[in-house]
Amino acid sequence: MDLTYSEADERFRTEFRGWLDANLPAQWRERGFWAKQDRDEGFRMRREWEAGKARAGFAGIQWPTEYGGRGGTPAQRAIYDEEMVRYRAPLTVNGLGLTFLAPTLMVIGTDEQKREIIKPLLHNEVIWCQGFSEPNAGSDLAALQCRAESDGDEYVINGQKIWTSQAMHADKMFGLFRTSTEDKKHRGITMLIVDLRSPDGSPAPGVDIRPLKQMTGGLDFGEVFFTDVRVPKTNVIGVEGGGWDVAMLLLSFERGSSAMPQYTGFRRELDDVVGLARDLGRDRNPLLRQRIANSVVELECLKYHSLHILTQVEQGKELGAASSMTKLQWSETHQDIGELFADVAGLAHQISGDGLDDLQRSFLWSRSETIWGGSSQVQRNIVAERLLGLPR
Amino acid sequence: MDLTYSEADERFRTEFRGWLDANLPAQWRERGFWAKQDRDEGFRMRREWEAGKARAGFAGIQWPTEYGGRGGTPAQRAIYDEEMVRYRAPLTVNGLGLTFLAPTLMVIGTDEQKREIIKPLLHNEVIWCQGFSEPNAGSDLAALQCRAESDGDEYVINGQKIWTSQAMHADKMFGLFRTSTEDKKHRGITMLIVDLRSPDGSPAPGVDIRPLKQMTGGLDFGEVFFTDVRVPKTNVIGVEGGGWDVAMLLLSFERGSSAMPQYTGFRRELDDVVGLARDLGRDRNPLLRQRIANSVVELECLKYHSLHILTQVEQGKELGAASSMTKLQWSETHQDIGELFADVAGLAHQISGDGLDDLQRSFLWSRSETIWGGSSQVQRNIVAERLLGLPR
Amino acid sequence: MYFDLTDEQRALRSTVRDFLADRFPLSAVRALYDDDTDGDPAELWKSVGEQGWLAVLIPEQYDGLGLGLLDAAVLARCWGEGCVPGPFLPTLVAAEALRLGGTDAQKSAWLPRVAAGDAKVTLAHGGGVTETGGKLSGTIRHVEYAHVADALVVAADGGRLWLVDPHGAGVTVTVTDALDRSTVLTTVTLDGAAGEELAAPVLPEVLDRAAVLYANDLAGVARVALTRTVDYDKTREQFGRPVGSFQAIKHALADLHVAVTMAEHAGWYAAHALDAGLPDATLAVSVAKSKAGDAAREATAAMIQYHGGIGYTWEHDAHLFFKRAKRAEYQYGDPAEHRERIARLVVDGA
Amino acid sequence: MYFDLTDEQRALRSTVRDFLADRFPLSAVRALYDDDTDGDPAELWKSVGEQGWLAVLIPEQYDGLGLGLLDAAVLARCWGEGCVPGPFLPTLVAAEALRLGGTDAQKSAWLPRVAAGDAKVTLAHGGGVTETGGKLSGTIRHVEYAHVADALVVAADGGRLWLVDPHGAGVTVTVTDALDRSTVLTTVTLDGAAGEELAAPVLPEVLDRAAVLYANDLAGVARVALTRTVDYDKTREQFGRPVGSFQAIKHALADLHVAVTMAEHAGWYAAHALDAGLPDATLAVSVAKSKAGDAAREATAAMIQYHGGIGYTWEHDAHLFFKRAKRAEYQYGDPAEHRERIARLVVDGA
Repeated sequence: MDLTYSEADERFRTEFRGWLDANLPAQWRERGFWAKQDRDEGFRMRREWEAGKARAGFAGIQWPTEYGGRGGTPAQRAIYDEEMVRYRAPLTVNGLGLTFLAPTLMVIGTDEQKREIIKPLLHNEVIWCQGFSEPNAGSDLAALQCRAESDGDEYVINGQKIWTSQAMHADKMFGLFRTSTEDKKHRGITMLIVDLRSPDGSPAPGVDIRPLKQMTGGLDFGEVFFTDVRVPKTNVIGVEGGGWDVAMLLLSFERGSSAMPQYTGFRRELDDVVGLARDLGRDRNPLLRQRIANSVVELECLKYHSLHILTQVEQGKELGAASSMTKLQWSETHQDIGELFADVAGLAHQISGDGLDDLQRSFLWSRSETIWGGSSQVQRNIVAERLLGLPR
Repeated sequence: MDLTYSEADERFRTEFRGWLDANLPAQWRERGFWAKQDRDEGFRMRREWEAGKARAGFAGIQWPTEYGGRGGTPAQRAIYDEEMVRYRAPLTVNGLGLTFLAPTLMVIGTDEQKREIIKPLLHNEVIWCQGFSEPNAGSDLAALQCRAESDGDEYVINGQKIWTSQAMHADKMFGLFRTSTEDKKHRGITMLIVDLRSPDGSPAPGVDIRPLKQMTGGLDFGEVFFTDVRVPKTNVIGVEGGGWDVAMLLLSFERGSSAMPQYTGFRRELDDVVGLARDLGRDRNPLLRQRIANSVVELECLKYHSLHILTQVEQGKELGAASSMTKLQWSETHQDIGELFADVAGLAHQISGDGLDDLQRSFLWSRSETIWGGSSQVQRNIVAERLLGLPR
Repeated sequence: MYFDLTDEQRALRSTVRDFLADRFPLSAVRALYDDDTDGDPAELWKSVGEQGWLAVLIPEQYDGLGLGLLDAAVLARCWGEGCVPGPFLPTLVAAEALRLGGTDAQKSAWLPRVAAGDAKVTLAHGGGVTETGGKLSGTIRHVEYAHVADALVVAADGGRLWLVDPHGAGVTVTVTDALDRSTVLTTVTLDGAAGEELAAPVLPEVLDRAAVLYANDLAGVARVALTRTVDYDKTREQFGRPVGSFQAIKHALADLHVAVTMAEHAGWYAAHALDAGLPDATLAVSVAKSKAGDAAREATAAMIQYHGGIGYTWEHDAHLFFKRAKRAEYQYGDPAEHRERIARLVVDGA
Repeated sequence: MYFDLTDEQRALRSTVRDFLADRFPLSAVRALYDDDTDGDPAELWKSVGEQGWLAVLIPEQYDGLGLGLLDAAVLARCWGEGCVPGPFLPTLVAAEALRLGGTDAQKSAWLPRVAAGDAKVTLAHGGGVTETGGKLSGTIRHVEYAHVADALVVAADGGRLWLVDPHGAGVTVTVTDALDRSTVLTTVTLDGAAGEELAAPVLPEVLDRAAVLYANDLAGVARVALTRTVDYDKTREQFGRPVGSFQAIKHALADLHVAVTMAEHAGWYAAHALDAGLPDATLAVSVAKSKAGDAAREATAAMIQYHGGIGYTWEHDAHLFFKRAKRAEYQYGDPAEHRERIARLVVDGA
């Protein structure tokens, strides 16, 4: 065991903190700041700030320098994640591109795709969304139906995608489309790049993007409808009919990521709940104390687990399906913290505009976290079958 | 709503109490009395006492008088159950016969079977055990393998039964045996009566009965091995190959029984846990108070549920699979009370001979209650499929 | 021995269910979420008054039906089943305070009007309200529908109850923005407001009766949340099979069915226990409220989870149930508070 | 950054596992349940001494190995995995009291003997022991293996520690009958027994280190209970399918795998945190003990449930794991006590 970072890694931390101190506006760090911004304007501010961070060399921490990355270590990536949360720096606006698309292209993209996509993505010149889920294909991707029919050098896309994060702000989509209905279900799928916008920023012809309001009242997801949208065949990622394998490769990049950002964020959220309990004079309540402590236990375990995962990554070990454990641990724990907040606040948890809005939104939002990105039920299947070897 | 009993029912209660006051030895009602008795001697005492009770007319409360029963109402049966527990009267030694065999014979038994079996059973002249489970057929009765091969007027039985309650004291068994390996799994099964004892009380030829020690250290179950045991064909209950249907009929008699005895018994057990908390000065502990209260909630709900079931029975309504709910409610609640006892006692819950032995035994025993009689998993399947109509 | 609704109660339930489904279906509730009205659908209130359901607990001498709490519980459960908005339960509760504790004059003035649907009343309790010479001061939060009420019944320190005119001097009512928009929660601020005292300090009895009504509301919420989820999962397919055929989901729904059934039994029992004055009535109230709160919270959370992504959208009904369950869980004692009261009864013998 | 066992620690673990499986398999543990011996298998103790494992935490100057708590935790976990009996952990714990708080003379007298496997020591704490002029009186319950100990370390009121000769005047040791027979719990009664005081009141440090060792024992119990259940359910068939293919059971086992994995991480982290003097060491101790207690209780209960009837028999191993888990859950702080300590750290900032 050695939980210290190397000198080089700690130097990186110092350097990054220096940049954040100089470049992160103080009011951005205040609780509730982003909730008060206009949605589009907030997006623009974050997009620009993040591009500046990339220009300063604090993006793509682990990516090779040839792609505009920093060429850093897994530990530096973890430090970066930690500091971003610690500083309450804004979340990335291009997460799906950063986490999934770029690493996938580094492995199987054409030279042209690598050149034209990765760096502009890192600098937020192009915002990406992911088009996987459909109304009748949530956890079951093999069931997807949105068609891309071959027509000469192009595909013609018709159908619908749903639960598309950032749909309202994305310029392009990478998504799975059915290019054959004759092959076995998961063989007739192709990963394609689709332009969602005309040069003036309005939706491209045949593309209809609608926000999907959540129970929080927020609009973090959208639906995207395609009517005869034409896409050149050079937009295939991998090969036609190989979309399932590309998707598996793509999703595998989630595995290496530790849950340190979730740990740091949720611990801070828990601190806010503790503060609320103190404000309400309920911090001596033995039942609430047990519940608070239990959330601490689960979060600290998440931290230890993340350090272990980070070690595995640094040692170059195959993580297998461990990310399903990570997801279960953070999403279920976060949901418990939401319930704890409600129990601490009592009926006041219902009231907006009372300074509880961040915790209230988190409480509601945490209900979605056990559904998207592989529901808890799907994660448990994976843990049972792939980690424990139980029969299907 | 009317939760009062009729005058006739209340008269019955008075009468029964009078009999118990006069006939139940005071020391039998003391905590731990039965644990101190020699197992066989204790069985003999209970057997005789129960026979006396039957002779006095306090047995087969709801059975028609032609079978030696009292011809009473469902409410009187509930009152009987309640008073038995309230008086800490000893449990019946012939429960499987009383609950399952006799009601089944009343419906489908031959005249001879009705005459020769029911009344002697009620008077404990013959003690019955049930031979259903086998090592590879616990929840899955259709998989049973213990064979009964036809040979003229007889069957020849070979094989094994397990988890046989009262195996060490039973005179006869009613059980399921495979009379055909050619039919569909659950079609080749026949319900048979098997003599387990020779006239001198030793096991009948070819019958080997072994106790099965449980994690409590007790011997409530046994294994029964058959080697070429011959049984006349008149011992068939129902028809050859009809065992599955007979078993379903037989098990249906559990449905009508309310869980008032469990309610009364577990509430008293919970009172003992509360007393223990008081003795240990832990009754002000807010966490334990919540847990105690939660067990009260679940038990009171069990009471209300039992009153509802009783009403349904009195109205002659079909209960369907409601008994699965009842079983889940009482067995899971009892297990919680066991864990609560351990948390109240702390490390002392481990120590026998400290006056905790009854609670300790209950704590361990409750672990088996979610397995036998249809495991909680099987009960949930039944609730989901038969009560909620979810697809298989 | 008869533990069930009577034929009359069952018929009432059918009538109410049909009426509400017709007059105020969930689409109307959802519309309230997008509205900027006062959150009190006036037509619904009028029709409910016409049906005579506000009269359920009012004695016949005050033009009421003089029925029992169990009958009111039947109504409350229908309200929960439909996530029905409006000051119906609040008015029943506050009118109970008047019925049990009011002076003859107060009863004569208010109960016939409540019975006819002509007056809305609501209970303001749980704040630190002090009284000096008949003038009340203090702030009470989370008071339902005070902004449309014709009278407030205010609980002051010491347990005394006061009738207060919400439009009178020294009374300010502020509407707050609650997650659950099938109610309106307000803050009532009293600054030397005139109060007319009730004849008896009946707050504990009123709170018990309120707890039973809200427990039944919650049992209704829980049951419909579960039924809707079961129905959806019977047909929705994933991996080529109905979602409801997956055993993990079946077992979760089975456990919920047991819990919700127990909450339903407990809701009826508690109402009857108060009606019949059974010795375990107080215990039964706390059993019912804690069990219903737990069951509704779990059933509505499961409604979201087992609908998958759609269950999390604004357009789907799931959040209406979830938010109402979460709100009513804390009204008139949350599960932990009621369990502590059970402990006082069972452990302390208090 | 390296969060894992070192190669040496992994090699140690393999050696210990192989050794224990060979010398004291579960069949030997089960035999103890049917025995009337003193519950302390002498040959096992001798071999463990010969292996040098009792020397793990003893400084080199006292003929020990001078290794860290993490190394001892590796051993403790192997003990738990095999439900291994004997005063191994108790001796490690009491020797820590001597190492941390003993006088030079006490250390010289006892630590080399412990390291060599020549002395058994045990900690008696949690009773109401008073001291007058070096004489101790009081009763301490649930002391492990005092009946075979060569020395007792007794915690008296006020947190002072005393070395007591269990065979001396005024000392009575009574063996009690515990459900878990992979330990022996005794009652120690002191009636003016002579005590030799340690140099420093190190009880809090000793209790923390004990909590970490028992947390790792529990993590071992939990892991093997789970693995055995998974393996059994892979092959045992019901309704024509392996039991482990039923989704409800799969999901329950998956949740347990997450919980047990977290308990394992927490067990290592806490040991390392004490070794390295990390600022969150105290928090980590309580995280580890509460998480391991919960995980072991749940995993061993699941071991019974998901073995079906056989898991409930005396002949099956499940009850060995269940009873050990339940015993160690309450030693050195139960989960609720550790959670309250976490609350003191996190909520009160104490």
